[in-house]
Amino acid sequence: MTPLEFILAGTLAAATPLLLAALGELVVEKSGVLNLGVEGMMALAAAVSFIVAYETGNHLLAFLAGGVASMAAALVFALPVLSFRANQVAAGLAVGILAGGLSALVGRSYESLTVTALPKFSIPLLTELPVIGGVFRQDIVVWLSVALAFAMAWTFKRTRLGWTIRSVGENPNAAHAIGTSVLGLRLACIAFGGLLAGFGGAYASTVYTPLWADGMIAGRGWIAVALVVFGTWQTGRVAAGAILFGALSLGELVVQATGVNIPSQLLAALPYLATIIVLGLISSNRQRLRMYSVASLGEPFRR
Amino acid sequence: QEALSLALVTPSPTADVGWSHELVAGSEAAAEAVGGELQLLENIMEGPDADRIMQRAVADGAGFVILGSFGYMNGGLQLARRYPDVSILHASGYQTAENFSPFAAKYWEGTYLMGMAAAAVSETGKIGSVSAFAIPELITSLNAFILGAQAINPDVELSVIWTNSWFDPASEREAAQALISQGCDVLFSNAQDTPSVISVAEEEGVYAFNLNSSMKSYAETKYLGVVGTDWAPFFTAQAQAHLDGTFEGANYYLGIEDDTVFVADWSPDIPEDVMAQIEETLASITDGSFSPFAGPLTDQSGEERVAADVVMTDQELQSMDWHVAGVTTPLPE
Amino acid sequence: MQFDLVRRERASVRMAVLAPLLAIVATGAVAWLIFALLGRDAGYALWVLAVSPFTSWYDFSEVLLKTAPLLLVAQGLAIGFRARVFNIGAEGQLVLGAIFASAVPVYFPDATSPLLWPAMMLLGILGGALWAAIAAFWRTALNANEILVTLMLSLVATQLLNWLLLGPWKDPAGFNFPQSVMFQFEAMLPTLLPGTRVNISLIFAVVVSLAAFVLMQRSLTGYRLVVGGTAPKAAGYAGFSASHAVWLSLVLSGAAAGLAGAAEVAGPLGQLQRSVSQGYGFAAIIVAYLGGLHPIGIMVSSLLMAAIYIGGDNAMVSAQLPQAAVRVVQGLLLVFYLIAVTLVRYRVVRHRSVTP
Amino acid sequence: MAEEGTPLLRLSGIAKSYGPVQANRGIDLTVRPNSIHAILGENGAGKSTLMKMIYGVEAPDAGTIAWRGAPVSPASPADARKLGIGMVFQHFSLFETLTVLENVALVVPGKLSDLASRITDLGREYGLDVNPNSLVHALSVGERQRVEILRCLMLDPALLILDEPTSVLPPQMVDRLFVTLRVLRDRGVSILFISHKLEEIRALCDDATILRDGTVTGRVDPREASARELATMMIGRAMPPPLPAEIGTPGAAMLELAGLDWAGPDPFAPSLSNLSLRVRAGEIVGIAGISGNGQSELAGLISGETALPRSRMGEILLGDAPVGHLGAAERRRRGLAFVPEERLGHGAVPELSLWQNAILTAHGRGLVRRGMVDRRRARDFAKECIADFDVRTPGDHAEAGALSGGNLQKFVVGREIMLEPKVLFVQQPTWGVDVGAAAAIRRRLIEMRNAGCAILVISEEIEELFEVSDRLYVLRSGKLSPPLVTSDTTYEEVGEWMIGAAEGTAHAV
Ligand SMILES: Nc1ncnc2c1ncn2[C@@H]1O[C@H](COP(=O)(O)OP(=O)(O)OP(=O)(O)O)[C@@H](O)[C@H]1O
Ligand SMILES: Nc1ncnc2c1ncn2[C@@H]1O[C@H](COP(=O)(O)OP(=O)(O)OP(=O)(O)O)[C@@H](O)[C@H]1O
Ligand SMILES: [Mg+2]
Ligand SMILES: [Mg+2]
Repeated sequence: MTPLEFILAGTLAAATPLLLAALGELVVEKSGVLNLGVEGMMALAAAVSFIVAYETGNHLLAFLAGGVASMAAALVFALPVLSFRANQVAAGLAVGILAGGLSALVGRSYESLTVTALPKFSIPLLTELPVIGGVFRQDIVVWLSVALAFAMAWTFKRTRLGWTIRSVGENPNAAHAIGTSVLGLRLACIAFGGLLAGFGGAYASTVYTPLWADGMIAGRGWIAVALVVFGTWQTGRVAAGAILFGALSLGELVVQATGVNIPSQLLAALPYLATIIVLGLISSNRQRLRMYSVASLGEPFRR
Repeated sequence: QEALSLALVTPSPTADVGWSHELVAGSEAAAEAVGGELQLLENIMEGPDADRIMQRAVADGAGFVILGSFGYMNGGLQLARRYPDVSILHASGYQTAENFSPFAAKYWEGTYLMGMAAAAVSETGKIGSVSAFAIPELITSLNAFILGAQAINPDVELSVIWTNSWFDPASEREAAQALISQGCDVLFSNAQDTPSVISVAEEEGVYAFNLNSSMKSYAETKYLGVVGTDWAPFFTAQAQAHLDGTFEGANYYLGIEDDTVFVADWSPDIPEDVMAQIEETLASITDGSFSPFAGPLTDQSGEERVAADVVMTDQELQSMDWHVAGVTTPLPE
Repeated sequence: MQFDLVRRERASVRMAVLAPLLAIVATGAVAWLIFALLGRDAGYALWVLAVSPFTSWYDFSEVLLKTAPLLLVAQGLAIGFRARVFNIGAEGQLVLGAIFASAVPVYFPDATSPLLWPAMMLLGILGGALWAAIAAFWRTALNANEILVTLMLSLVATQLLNWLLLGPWKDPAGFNFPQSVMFQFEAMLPTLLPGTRVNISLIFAVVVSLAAFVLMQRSLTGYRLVVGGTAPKAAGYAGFSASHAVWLSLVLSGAAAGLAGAAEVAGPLGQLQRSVSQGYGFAAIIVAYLGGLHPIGIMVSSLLMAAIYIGGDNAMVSAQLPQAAVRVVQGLLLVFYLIAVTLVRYRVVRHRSVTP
Repeated sequence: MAEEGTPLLRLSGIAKSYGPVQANRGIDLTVRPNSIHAILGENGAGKSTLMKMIYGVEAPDAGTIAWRGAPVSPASPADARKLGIGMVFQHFSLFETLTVLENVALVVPGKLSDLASRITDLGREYGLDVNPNSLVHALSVGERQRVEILRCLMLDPALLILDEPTSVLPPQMVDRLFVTLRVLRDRGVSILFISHKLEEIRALCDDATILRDGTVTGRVDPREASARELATMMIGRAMPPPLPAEIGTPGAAMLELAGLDWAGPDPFAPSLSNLSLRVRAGEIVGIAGISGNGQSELAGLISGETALPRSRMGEILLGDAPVGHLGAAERRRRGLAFVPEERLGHGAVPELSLWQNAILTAHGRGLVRRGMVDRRRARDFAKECIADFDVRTPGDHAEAGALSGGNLQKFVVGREIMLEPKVLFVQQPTWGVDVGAAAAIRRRLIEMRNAGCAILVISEEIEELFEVSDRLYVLRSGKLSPPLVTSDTTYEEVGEWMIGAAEGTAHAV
């Protein structure tokens, strides 16, 4: 395996926690809500799903448990935000801190234990391809996540459900007037976003590493939030961004190992610097931003 | 006399394996040996809060305190000054006071032996290490590792990836895979408290070893061995000294000869002749007749740092900040 | 749960005072439950957490020590939050303040001038302000969301700190450990309360609070910020520049956080090290909201939050409560407060059923 | 179809309050099959609230709704639609980033390909043609209204509610809409038609129910009642006579647009091209046109909330000085005052008290000293404004958001007049304000003009512009018509400029 093959083969898996959480946040933001609690929600899910995987050995159960735990945290976010019109930034941070703290509490006696990861599936023929063959040897969750990205892109473009979510994000008052339950839909989106963030956390702790350690999400939740803006609220771009970040985090290590004399801290800071720069580039094109951004993002809805 | 109350402060959560785990095991053994009680304060971030927590523990009655991280040094020294009756052991530090003793393990004695084994089982001649922070303790263990490997195969090369974190399993895992992708077929998990590197090695079919606790259960077939630590004898002796009133501040640099460092769980794949050589070297390290850090030693740039017939002192080792030749990755500046 | 929120004619002062109290009571109840589930003596744990910090002079002095950075950072953040500029990267600005301040003793370890610590404080302010100014520039010139930029800059700041500590700034006599030299006496803040660790950064914090009060409650500048935050279009109509508000609130909050960072290294730390911030950047967000984004309220809430930290540490030692419990309590407190504070402007009425 | 005699819809005793505001109380209403029924009332009378309850958007506090004789309580618009009720809101509920087809599909079930062809067919049938694949943000207001109506018709409603449909249309398009509505009625659809324009109702409707202050004040056949009678029921007294127009001699040009061009960053907003106009001291100039044709962009540019690049500062002049590059504060310092369209959130901060809102634009008039707010002076200023302009409020401590629309409008207008501007620029001076207050505000404007102030008014209400202004321009698709002298022009001529007919490009509004 060459370093290039390594990056190609590893990128999708490295991107999967980011991709899942970012897709979840995308749905939430498309409905007009900004949830900054993703980091904590992922951590909580990582801990809970790890415990379930460790105790039962059942990955499906683990993912469900992680998803539900994170969804529960998302609902704690939804209460002040939807019912009490609270500031979404503050509520998201609060729930993030709360869920992060809970993850450390519940995961305390499972520190650094491991579970077996999911098996990888090879796509016959494609896996045999030179250089890029490794891309086609992934576990089921990776494939499902990629499929989910396509499904979501399709949903937003082609289905009534997608249009409804977009309409609520663009103009909740009008959506209310034509009979969409704005709060109900936002609640569903927040819950779904929580579920996906939870799957992302579960993937990190039960498949990718696969072990639980306090703080193991290590900023990936924040990257997921940034990715949504990075991708200007378009599913394809968000997914591409997640994959780019996956590649970047692996590339950093490869560069280090080849002995190039760049401070490793600079390499470690690279994804963040890249985000800052790309955010600037994207946002300065206001026309484009207006076309795809969510007009009511962050505004409480009062019916 | 009242039972001794011991307190252990650790920087990370106590896991099943790893640095904190061994400190806990050692402290528990010491507490039991002297009939005392152990209070465990885990996952304490270094800084002013740690200072207050130790203070609180002492105020609550702890008489013997073990500080499990370098970063507790300044707070620990102040504590020692304020409470002269309390005895304090401090991991990895360099400051000493009457009732304050730094201690550290000579991991390098063991990693040298592992290097020999690694060179013997490596087919590519490339070995790799995922390392936490570029501090002397880890630099010496890396240097000894490559020196040991060169003793078997002079052409061996060592690549290092620094994660700059004691704890980021995902990065550790990715780093291990990155090293494997570059052809490394033996991995050294240098001071990770998690078994991520070891697990990757097993999955990918390369050899691996680590420090502190045995992680053989994570790599049944590809485990090269462990450079373990056993703090029980040292802690017990010091706790007893405290009870006897003979505790004295000193710098303890403990190795195989002190029963603190040990090597175990050798892989059966190591060729017999090399294994014999390893045993021999182990014996000469234990009796002090051999040191890996005996000159001549050149650094990465080829400059001679230690002349022939000169042996680096403990103090030099405890502040070593350069890589010997054979390490391909530059040391972070 | 069917209810309607009906806007009050005016904000209720009574509820504004009551809301934090309600939040505290609710947090206490849920925390009690969680501690009990963890198998701890929940009542005792709660007592240690909430009351013990006020039961001894030593504990209380530690509360005051912790109050200073929280208060400094929170006052700065609250200014921005009222102008709806969400700086959530105070953590990074604090680190930069610490780095800038540390440059003095790192490069002049033997200097003995009495101007040493004042110079460090000024540099700290500069460092924090500069780091925040990057986000201000990104927002005003490139329209980039300051929430994400400040946050990403925080993560970058951590790496910058790591690099300095492992590289150029590490203590030459420090055995390659990631920390700077210990600062000389003149580089340390004078102690405020003899026999404790409380230093004059508490005075900085109080002075900054008073300044924030005058700025936000009395001056035209503060008025502009508030208008910009509550009704951005009205601010544009009045001719209050939005980018001016962004610059001002980010630079002020960055400066305050930078000062806090400088005071940490020149105070309880005595050197630059990796743990220079203990999560003050995030905790201060909670402090700012709990204080109702009002300078006086923040003085109270920072004391409360500091007490929770001290109480949490005590509870870990005395009641075997894991440290993560503090984060849980902080999160709960803010969630409940955000719910309770709605009642300041709204009344809850039962949903009226439709007569058939 | 309901049997003859059973009303299609009957409301009895409907009441609805929003906190202290009783929007509807004890309202009875009967809609016959095959009829166009007018709901007539001043702004704030409770018309929209009542319609929202029929359509299930709001729930009544008391009262019953009977549909074809059976009691119903629609809990959501979906329920109402199932019954056969459709509604077009005063503020459209269309989504700009979606296509016409997608907007329709949000409400109408069925396969998309079928929907597309039905949109085209129905459009042709009722004269409501629109391309189903256009993005809504590219449509004109008239086209959007067609989409709204089509969307309702596709559900085969028995009752169609139209909330002030004509307020967004120029006179010619109103006629076209009426043709469509009559066709609909003849095919069996009843229509609830909301308006406060008397003539329209007399021309179109079969029945009329008049609301005032949340209660029914009359039920008449509008074809038989006189406009005077209707007005009396609607506002509780006869219509006040229009002010006598006295023509003065205007002075020097105070505000001038010289070939102003503008394309903003918002791709959904119209751009302005080559606007030129001049307002002289002692005259009122009006800008007519349907909103959405560049009014808000123009208002931003004139007030200084949007500034031009320095290189083009000469496109806007205050007196002789180019000011295009200056911000709102600097222009105000040079004698410009501005009353925006939206009072809450734009002209005033809802969460702040009236005295604090006085500071918003009057801070330069001694309310602030050495950077600190002088509370006493600010309160004195606010009190004077409240007294002078008859603002009905508990006092200067009341929050702006707690004032009624008309009273807040009086406060905002008063505050700007108290700045003693050389140029006063007012957008929608009497929007949502009751007749008495509206007359008072118009009288103030004329007084200001007579005192030598240059006044520019943007309004959607042609009647208002004819009443106050000396000269008129019409803004359409970001372009200005030539100036029309009010006394020499007619509603029809202005209407033609509004739809572009006067330029020979008759289509597209
Ligand atoms: N959501 C709401 N909350 C509080 N008050 C409201 C709400 N909606 C309407 N009102 C108030 O109820 C009253 C009736 O409003 P409504 O919109 O029904 O009037 P309208 O007759 O449609 O007026 P217009 O001609 O301006 O459209 C007004 O005083 C209005 O301010
Ligand atoms: N959208 C709204 N939300 C909350 N309260 C509202 C809303 N609209 C109006 N109100 C309240 O309703 C009351 C009456 O407002 P409205 O503008 O309808 O008055 P009005 O009867 O039309 O008076 P005026 O003749 O002065 O316009 C005010 O107290 C206002 O606070
Ligand atoms: Mg009104
Ligand atoms: Mg209405």
